[in-house]
Amino acid sequence: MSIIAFKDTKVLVQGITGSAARHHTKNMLAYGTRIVAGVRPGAGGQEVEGVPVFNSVAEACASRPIDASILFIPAAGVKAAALDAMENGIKLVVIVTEHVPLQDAMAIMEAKRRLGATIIGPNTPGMISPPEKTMLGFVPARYFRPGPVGLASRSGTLTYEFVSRLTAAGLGQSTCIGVGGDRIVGLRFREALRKFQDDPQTEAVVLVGEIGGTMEEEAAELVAGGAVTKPVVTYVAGHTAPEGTKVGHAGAIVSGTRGTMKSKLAAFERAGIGVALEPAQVVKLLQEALK
Amino acid sequence: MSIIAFKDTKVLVQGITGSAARHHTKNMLAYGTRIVAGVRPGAGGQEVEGVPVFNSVAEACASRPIDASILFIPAAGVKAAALDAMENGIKLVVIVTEHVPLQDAMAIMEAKRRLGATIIGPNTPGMISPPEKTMLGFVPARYFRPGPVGLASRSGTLTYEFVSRLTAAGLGQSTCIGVGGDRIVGLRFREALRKFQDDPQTEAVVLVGEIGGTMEEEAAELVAGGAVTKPVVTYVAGHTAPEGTKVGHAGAIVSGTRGTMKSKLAAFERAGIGVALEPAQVVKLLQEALK
Amino acid sequence: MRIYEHEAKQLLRQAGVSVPGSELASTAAQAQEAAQRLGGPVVLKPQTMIKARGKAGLIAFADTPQEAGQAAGELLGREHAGEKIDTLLVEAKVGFDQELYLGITVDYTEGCPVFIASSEGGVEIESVAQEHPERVIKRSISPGQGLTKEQAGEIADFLCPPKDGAVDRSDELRRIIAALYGVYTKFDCEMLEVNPLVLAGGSFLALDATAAIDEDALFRQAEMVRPRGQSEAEFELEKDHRKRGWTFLRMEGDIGILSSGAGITMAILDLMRAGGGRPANFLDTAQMNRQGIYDAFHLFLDDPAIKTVLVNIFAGLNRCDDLALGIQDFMTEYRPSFPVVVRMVGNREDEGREILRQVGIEAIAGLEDSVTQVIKITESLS
Amino acid sequence: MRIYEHEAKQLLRQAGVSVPGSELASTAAQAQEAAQRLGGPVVLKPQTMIKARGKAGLIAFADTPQEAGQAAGELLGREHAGEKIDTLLVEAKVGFDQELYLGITVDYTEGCPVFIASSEGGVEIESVAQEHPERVIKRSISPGQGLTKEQAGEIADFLCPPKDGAVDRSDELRRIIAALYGVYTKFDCEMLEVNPLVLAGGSFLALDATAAIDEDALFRQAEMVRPRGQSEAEFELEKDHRKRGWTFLRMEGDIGILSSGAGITMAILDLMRAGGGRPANFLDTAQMNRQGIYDAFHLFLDDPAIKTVLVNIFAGLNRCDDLALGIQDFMTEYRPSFPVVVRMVGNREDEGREILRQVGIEAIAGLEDSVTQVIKITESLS
Repeated sequence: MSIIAFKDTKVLVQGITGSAARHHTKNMLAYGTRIVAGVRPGAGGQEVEGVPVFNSVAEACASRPIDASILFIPAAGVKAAALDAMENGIKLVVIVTEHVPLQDAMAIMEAKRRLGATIIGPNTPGMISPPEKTMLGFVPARYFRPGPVGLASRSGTLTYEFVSRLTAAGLGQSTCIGVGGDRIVGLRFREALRKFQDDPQTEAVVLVGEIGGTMEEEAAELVAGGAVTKPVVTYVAGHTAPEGTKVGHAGAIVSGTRGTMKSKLAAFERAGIGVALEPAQVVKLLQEALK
Repeated sequence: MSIIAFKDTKVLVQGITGSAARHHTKNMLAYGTRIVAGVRPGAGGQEVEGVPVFNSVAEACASRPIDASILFIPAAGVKAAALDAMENGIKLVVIVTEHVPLQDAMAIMEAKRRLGATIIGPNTPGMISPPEKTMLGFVPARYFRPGPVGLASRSGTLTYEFVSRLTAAGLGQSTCIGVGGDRIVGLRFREALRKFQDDPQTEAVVLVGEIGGTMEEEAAELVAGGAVTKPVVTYVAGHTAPEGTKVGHAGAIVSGTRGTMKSKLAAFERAGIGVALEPAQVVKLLQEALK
Repeated sequence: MRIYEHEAKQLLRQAGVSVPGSELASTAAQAQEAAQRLGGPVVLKPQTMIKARGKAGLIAFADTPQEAGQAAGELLGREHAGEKIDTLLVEAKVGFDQELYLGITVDYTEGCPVFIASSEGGVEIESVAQEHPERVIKRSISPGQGLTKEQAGEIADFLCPPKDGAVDRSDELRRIIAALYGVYTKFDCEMLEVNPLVLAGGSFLALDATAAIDEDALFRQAEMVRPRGQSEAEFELEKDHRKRGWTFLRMEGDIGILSSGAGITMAILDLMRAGGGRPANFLDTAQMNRQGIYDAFHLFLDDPAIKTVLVNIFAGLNRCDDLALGIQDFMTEYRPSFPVVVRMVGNREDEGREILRQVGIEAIAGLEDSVTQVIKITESLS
Repeated sequence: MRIYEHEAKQLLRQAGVSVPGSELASTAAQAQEAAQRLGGPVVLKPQTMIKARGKAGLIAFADTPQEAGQAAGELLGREHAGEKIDTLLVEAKVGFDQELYLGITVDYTEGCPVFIASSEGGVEIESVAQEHPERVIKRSISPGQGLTKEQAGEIADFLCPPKDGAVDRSDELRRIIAALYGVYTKFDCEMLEVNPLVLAGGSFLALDATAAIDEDALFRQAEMVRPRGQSEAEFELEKDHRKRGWTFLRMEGDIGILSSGAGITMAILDLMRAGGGRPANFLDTAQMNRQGIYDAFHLFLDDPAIKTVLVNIFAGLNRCDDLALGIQDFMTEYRPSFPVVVRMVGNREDEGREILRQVGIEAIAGLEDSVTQVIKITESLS
């Protein structure tokens, strides 16, 4: 099994008529994702890659069951689109868009809590569940294989780098999630960890972190508290970055006491989590953990 | 009679549900304007001051005959709204909005030429035809009376100032038009003059100009060419403004040889047009002309 | 995008939070004049993104205008941490009894705003939070609901606990707390901090303020960005005017003009120049009302060159009595040293005249008459 | 809103119109270094809104870097017409055979753009139009249709009439004319002027450029406005990068890094530092393609501290052969002095390797290997 998205997850594409949306809709369909509808105000009645287009989320939801939505919407419109999806009962929303305003992100997160939805992103390449042949996003699917490793990553490019190494080493994946590069994201490492813990197929988890933010510390605290018993391997990019410089994603400002590499490594150590200092060690640590 | 808008001109209000639009719709109806429909996407089926609201200009036009439209639309949406009106066959469009981008204004003017429409504005309080009890805009109607004077003005506030003086002196108006304070406007002095020349009720014309631009010069050339035989009286605000300073409406940048006060006054002189140097002279010059 | 102290303070002032009187200066002479106008001792603060200006020795105090000029000369042009100091905020020095901290930031984990307040102001909040956590209060805010009245009340009571015999300042604090949150959301702030908020002469003043605007939201905060070729001081003024819908141009003369509409204002300038008067400005305001006319009067308040002010009201769509009340508000509050001549006609003219009489102004009906009158008075003052 | 010469030139350059090599400088030392890098005589031009800088004596020429530093020292800090000179454009001095004028403005009467061109460049177009109207061509443009091919052709032929025996430059001129109109519409210009466009060494260069952006359109031209607290030079750089979707941060080291994605780039920095190398930059680009990788290489071209460049390509969604062509384009055109190490895996890897071999690069498959390799080469160069 996988987490979050499955073989029978019925997916809506918001903003489906844009050129990137069309392209990725085609790729997702080819991978096996069950895209059942698209939305674009004014384009109701059209088809994109054989998927029927509706004028509104409400219309699409009235016509057929929908479990998840992926947004291909410019930053200024993301808040309205995400709220629209959640208020129409959609419980999983993937937001790939970058540069969503902070206050819009906060409004989305409040709606998520209120309506019990899961948000992936903003600013993510999305997620993929290889055993379920389901992808919501645009990761290079050819590198992914079904298997026992769950992965959550703050970086898209590092995900591909690691997954290609895992696959080459014979370690397939249960689900891989880009949690998003923004300062405020929906699904965080701690939620991903809880879900991987509950998923029978996942035998070990890889977390790919970055300097800045506190997602790594929160994950470590969860493991230290005993809520996660499966082996966890981490890699954190930016461990040689000079303090006080702003590198990487928007939020990666190294300052204060939490969010620094020191704080993250200390938290992992307290939780007994294996830390790969170089990419190559991730595979080794996993192989040991899965022995 | 009047020019441009008449007793039976059927008027559409675009953006009718905004608070300013509601207020002015009420005033226009009270004055006698035949407002037959309003447009606001998503508000179709509602009513504003008893006027039915439609989702689109096309819907409104399909339901009843419409001759003119007045836009209460924010600057960023003016181009689309004006084009929408003209492409649905509406031949008179009043644009009150300020700060319409230049390239949008140019696109509107091209459409106007292509579709044979008349545009009043942008950045105008609109127009009023007292003999026809029709107002498209928001001039203070209580100062206007039916009569023989046609007036076209680049300034709203000066229009009120002059009209109150005309009315006090027993000189009513056939039609008064705010041509708009922007650098690019639709109906210019020369077109207004041609229409006043053809209107049997209009016996004399007042043009209220400003430094900058070349509208005054164009009008003078039309008169000098013999196309206008009715008496024309002008007032031009800003005749003591220092050269090179930017005052007044956006376009009033005094530079070069045309557009200066000198150029305007010389053009009026060549055309034999009476120029009031002080507001009080306008009434006197008119009274003489109408003797 | 961090904004400058003076910008942050302007946002606060517009939201009804008091700040000390101040002016921007980019030369020593301007600083000296500003100090002169402000009267009394001043503080000179570089408007830069440099943090902890005080520690870096970049804040100067001056007791006299001469000292202010001198101190400004020493600060201007200095470079610090890669930034050149080219603009100073010259601000009235304020003595105070108490310093508080108020700030709003983001809880990135939960994805919601957090209000942080402390009875210890004027120092770094992080160190207070570590050493004396009991002196800090934090409240998470629901973006949908906004800061609730209860939360504002809790924070206010924490900062100034109701005491027997002491003045209850809780209402004013609640208002300030709510105003801060209003600014935070309206301007897409990532962070907004007043440190310190001081109690001075019985009421609260924001002595320093910092704000950062979310760069991803700049597309809807266009007024926060400065056109090229404009100094910070010019930008600042223009931004304020633009927000109010004003076009204001200061000229050489001594007669201030307060009128609505570009055309009529130009006509007034023409009449005035023709009559030998020297107009001090061009002003084109949008539609006027009581608050607008009251606000516009402030353009002349700090301008020593203004000898008289001419107000022109043609109430076609608005009402004379409403505008007269705005004039009354201003005259009563400020008792300006310049005589004010008012031309007023239009809706509810008689009621307006009656209101103006209460502040000793007899309105004139004729435009030309009013111009003649203001020129005469101005000449008599020379 | 007028923009600076260097900004106008940047818009032109991005649209494919050549401009002389140049750098911004805000200190004499920077100007000297810039002149050093540019090589040969330079022109120093204040980036201000001052018109007719030449007549005002505000443009300086320098034959050597030392002279450039000295001239910059004299210009910087000067005040003229109320503006302080704080930034100079240091530009390679260009000898030329012919000066043309190209401009687009608005016909306010008709409400349409007008293209104006003249065979007399380098002087005021108004005086040419008055004194020699036969040397000026004007074409009204339909906003809907845009500048037509026929119009561009007419203008080009007017400027450089086809002559027997002479080189036909008409195609290049047409392209430039069309590019100008593209910039004019894309950036909501009120006015765009290249005066002069010169013929130098057989091709056309924009020697000076002026543009004004419609302030009413700034809501959709957000990238034209500069955040507070940023110098013009920083803004300029960041704007370019933001437009391309790049986050670029120059650091102290000597190994340039060209990679896509923040996470993998940080990982490369980590690996490099751990191995004793000194990364010169952080770069996060959006999705890469042939043009993008070619453009990104320019980041290292004028940087004397760069000893080597490491390229990392993981072609998951894109293709190795496409990216390899971009590298080939760059290597062939510029023959850079720095060795380039390429790590490349992914789609069409073999085809990509073959292309790189043609420019003498043997791609490496392992990320760690590539980092080790580039460090070794860098050390061997010290």
